[in-house]
Amino acid sequence: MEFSLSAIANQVDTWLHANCASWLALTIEFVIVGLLCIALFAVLGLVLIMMERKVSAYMQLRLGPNRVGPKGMFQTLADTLKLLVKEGLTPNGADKFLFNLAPFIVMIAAMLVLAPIGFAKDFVIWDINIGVLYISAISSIGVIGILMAGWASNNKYSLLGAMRSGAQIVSYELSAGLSILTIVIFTQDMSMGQIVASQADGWWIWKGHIPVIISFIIFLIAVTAETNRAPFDLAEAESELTAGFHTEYSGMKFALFFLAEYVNIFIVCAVGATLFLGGWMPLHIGNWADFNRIMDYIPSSVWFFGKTFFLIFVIMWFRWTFPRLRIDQLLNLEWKYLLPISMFNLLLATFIAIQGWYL
Amino acid sequence: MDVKDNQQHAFPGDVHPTASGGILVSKLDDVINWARSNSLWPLVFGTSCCAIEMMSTASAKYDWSRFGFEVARATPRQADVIIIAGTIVNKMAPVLKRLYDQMADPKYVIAMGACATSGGPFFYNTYSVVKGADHVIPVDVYVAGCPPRPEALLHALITLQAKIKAGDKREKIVIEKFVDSN
Amino acid sequence: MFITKYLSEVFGGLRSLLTGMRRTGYYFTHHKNIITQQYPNEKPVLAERFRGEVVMLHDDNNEHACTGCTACELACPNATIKIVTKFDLTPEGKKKKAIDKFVYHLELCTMCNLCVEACPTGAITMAPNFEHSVLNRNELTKVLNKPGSKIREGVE
Amino acid sequence: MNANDIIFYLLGAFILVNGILAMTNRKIFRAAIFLLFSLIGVAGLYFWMHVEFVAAVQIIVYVGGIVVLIIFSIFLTQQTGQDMPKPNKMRMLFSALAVLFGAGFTYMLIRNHGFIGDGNNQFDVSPQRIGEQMLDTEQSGYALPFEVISILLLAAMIGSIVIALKSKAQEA
Repeated sequence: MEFSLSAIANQVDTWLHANCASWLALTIEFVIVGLLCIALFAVLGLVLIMMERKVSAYMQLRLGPNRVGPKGMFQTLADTLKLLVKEGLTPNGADKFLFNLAPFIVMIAAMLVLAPIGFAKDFVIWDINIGVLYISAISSIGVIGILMAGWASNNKYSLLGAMRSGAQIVSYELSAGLSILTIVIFTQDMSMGQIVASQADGWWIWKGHIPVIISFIIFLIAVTAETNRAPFDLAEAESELTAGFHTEYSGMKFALFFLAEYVNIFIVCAVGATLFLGGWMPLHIGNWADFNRIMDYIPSSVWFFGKTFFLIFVIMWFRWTFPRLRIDQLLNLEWKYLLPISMFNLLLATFIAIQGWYL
Repeated sequence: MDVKDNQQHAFPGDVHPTASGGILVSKLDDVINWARSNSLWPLVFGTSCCAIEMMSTASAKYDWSRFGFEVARATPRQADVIIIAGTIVNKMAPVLKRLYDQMADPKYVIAMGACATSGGPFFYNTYSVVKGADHVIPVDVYVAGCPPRPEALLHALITLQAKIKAGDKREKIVIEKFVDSN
Repeated sequence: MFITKYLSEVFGGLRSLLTGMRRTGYYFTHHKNIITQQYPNEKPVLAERFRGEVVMLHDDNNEHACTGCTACELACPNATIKIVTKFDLTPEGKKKKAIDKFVYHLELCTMCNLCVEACPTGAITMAPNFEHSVLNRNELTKVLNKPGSKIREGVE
Repeated sequence: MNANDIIFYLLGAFILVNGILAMTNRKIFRAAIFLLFSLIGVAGLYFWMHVEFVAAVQIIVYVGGIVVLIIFSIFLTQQTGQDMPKPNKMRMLFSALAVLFGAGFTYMLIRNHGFIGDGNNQFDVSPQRIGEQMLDTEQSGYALPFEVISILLLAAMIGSIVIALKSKAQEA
C-alpha cells in the first residue's frame, strides 16, 4: 500500500465523525492539529539545529557534535533540556508583561503561518484562497514580537537590535513579496493548493523561464534577510550588539526565540519550495513515462520535505560562507539592487504571462 | 565550628535522598545533570593571551563543538560557563563580577591560565592585578599553564563535565580536600 | 554607461558569491580534508621541547640530584619555587644540608624554563604534561621531591 | 446562541477591551501594543465573516505597516519608558462628550435602519474578482477611488520629499 498522509487524516476524520458529535469531532481535530503543530516545531527545532551544527562543522573542516549519544545525535536534546531547567531571568527595569509576552507572539506568528502550507497531497491545515497573501500578512506579526522584546528588555543593545531587525524585515519584505507576485501572475491564483496544482506538468523554476529564476534568487536572498540569518544577522551581531533583541532573555524564553528562528527558516523554505519547486509535486520529465511513474511512487510528503530541506541547506550554506554585511551595505542591497531588479522582473513576468510564453 | 562537624551538616542547596520516593528524584537529577554537562555554552570573554588559545580551541583542529561547547554566547544571560581567559586586573574585576551576576543559574566558571588562577607572573610586585579570579567570583575548574594548550582547555571542560555529572557542589569539593589534607 | 556598470556589478557580485560557495561546498562534500584531532581519544603529538610543568627526576632508588642550592628559586621570575631545607646527619656525624620540601606552585608558573637552566646539577626538568585541570586550587601547589627520597651519592 | 455567535461576541469583547486599554494606558508603548491587538481582533472579525482578503490586507496594512510605524516613532522619540502625563479634566470632559455624541448618532442610525441581512453570507471574494472590480471603470468598479487614493499617496510622498529637501537647503 502506498504511504499517504491524507489517507490517514481522512481515516481519523471519518472515525471521529462516526463516533462523536460533529462539534466534538471538530474540537478534537483542532486539538490534534495544534498538538501536531507543536510536535512538528519541537522536532524541527531538534533536527534543524543539529543539521546547522553539522553543516557548519563540515564546511569549516571540523567534525561537529559527535560525543553526546550516537554520532552526537542527542546534542540538541541536551541543549533543550538544559534550557528548560535553566533559570529564566526577567530584568528589574524591564516591562515585565511585554517582556514575557514577546517570545510567545513570535512563536504564535510562526505557528499561524503554518496553516496554508501543503505538507503532502491533500494534506493541509487550511487551504485558504489567499494563501500567499495570508503568509506575508501573518509573518509581519513576528516583527512586532521582536520589537516588543527589544523595547521591553530595557537594554540599549536590545532596542538597537530590535530596530535594526524591524527595519530589515520590513524592507526585505518588499522584494520577497514582489518575487512571490511573479508566481501569482503565472498561476493567476493566490491559494497555495492551486499554485501546487499548477505545477503538475513542471515546476515553475523549469517552465517559468528567466523571470522565475531571477525571482527565485531574489526570494532566497530576501527570506535569508527576513529570518535575520547571516550574512544579514546585523540584528544580533555579537561584536556590536551582544545578541540583539534577545540579549536579556535566558532559559526557556530564549529557547522560544531560538526555536522561532529555525521554525521561520523552515516556513520560508516551505513557501519557497511550494512556489518555485512544486511543493509536494514529484519531479516529472516530459515524456519519460517510466521515470515519471517511479517518481510518483515516492510519497508526496517526502518530496515536500526533501525540497524544503534542500532550500534550508542552501540557506545554511549562505550562512557559513559569507561574512556579515554592514548596515549600509544591507540597505544598498535592498533598495539599490533587489527592489529595482524585482520590479523590472515583475514587468517582464507580466509581459511573458500576457504573451502566454510559458508551458 | 569544626570542619568535620561542618561536613555532617547539609549545605544550602544540597538535596539529601529521602527514605521514600528518592529514586525518581535522583534519576531526574541524573538526566538534568547529563543535559547540563553536555550543553555548556561558554560566554565570549577573553581579556588577554589565553583568549587566543580559547579561540583556537574553537578552531577546526581542536574543535570544541564535538562536545557541544561551540555555542559561544555573547550575552551572559544565555551562557552557562564563563571561561576567564586572561589577566583580571583591578579595573576588570567589577566587570567580571557583574557578568557573573548576570548569568542565569546554573553557572560555572573556569579559570584558564596562570593569571586567572593565581595572578601568575603578576603575583608579586604588581599593584594592578587580582591575584586569582577566585578572589572575585567562585571558580569551578582551574587550568594551569601560561597559556594552557587548547587541549588543556578541553581537558578542563571535560573535568567540569565530570563534576557536573557527579552532581558535586563547589563547597563539598573544597571541604573534602581540606579534610583529606589534614 | 550607468546600466552596464550596474549589471556588471550585479553579475560580479553573484560570481564572487558563487566562488565562495563553491569552496565551502567542496569542503562540505570532501570529508577527508577534516583536520580535527579528537583530543581525549587521540593524544596530541607534542614537540620535544614542549614545556608543561617542572618535575624533579628520581631514579629507581628514589634518589634525586637536588642539593637545595636554591639557584632555581633565585632564577624564577614569578617566585614559583620555594625550597625548604633541613640538615641531615651524614654517617660521619657531620651536618649536611638537604632539601626537605621542593615546593612548586604550578598555578604561578609560566613555563619559562629559567629554573631548569639555572640548576647546576640537572635535578629538575620540564615534563610534557599539560592536563593540569583541577577542581581545587590547592592541588596545583606541588611538592616535587617524592616522600623518603634522598640526594644521590656524589652529587655536590 | 450558537458557536458562531459566541465567537463573534468573544472577538467583539477582545477588540473593545484592547481598544479601551489602548486609550487608558499611561505607557505609550503598551498603548501601541494594545492597539495592535485591537486591530488583530478586527482582522479576526473579517476572517469570521469569510472575507479573507480584507482580513489579510487589514493585517498587512495596519499591523505590518501602521503599527510598526507607530512603534518606530515611539522608539525614536524620547522618554518612551515613562508614564504619560494625565490629561486635564476639561479635555477629558469634552472627549467624553464627543464619544457620547458619536455613540448616540451610531445608535440612531442603527435603530432607524437596522441590519439588513440577505441570508446569503457567501460572497465571491476570489482575488481575481477583487482585482477585476478594482480596475473596473463601469458602474460597480473602483478604478476612480483607486486612482484618487494613489494621487493622495503620491502627494504625501512628494510632500515628505519636499520637507526632507528643505532642511538640507537650510543647512547649506
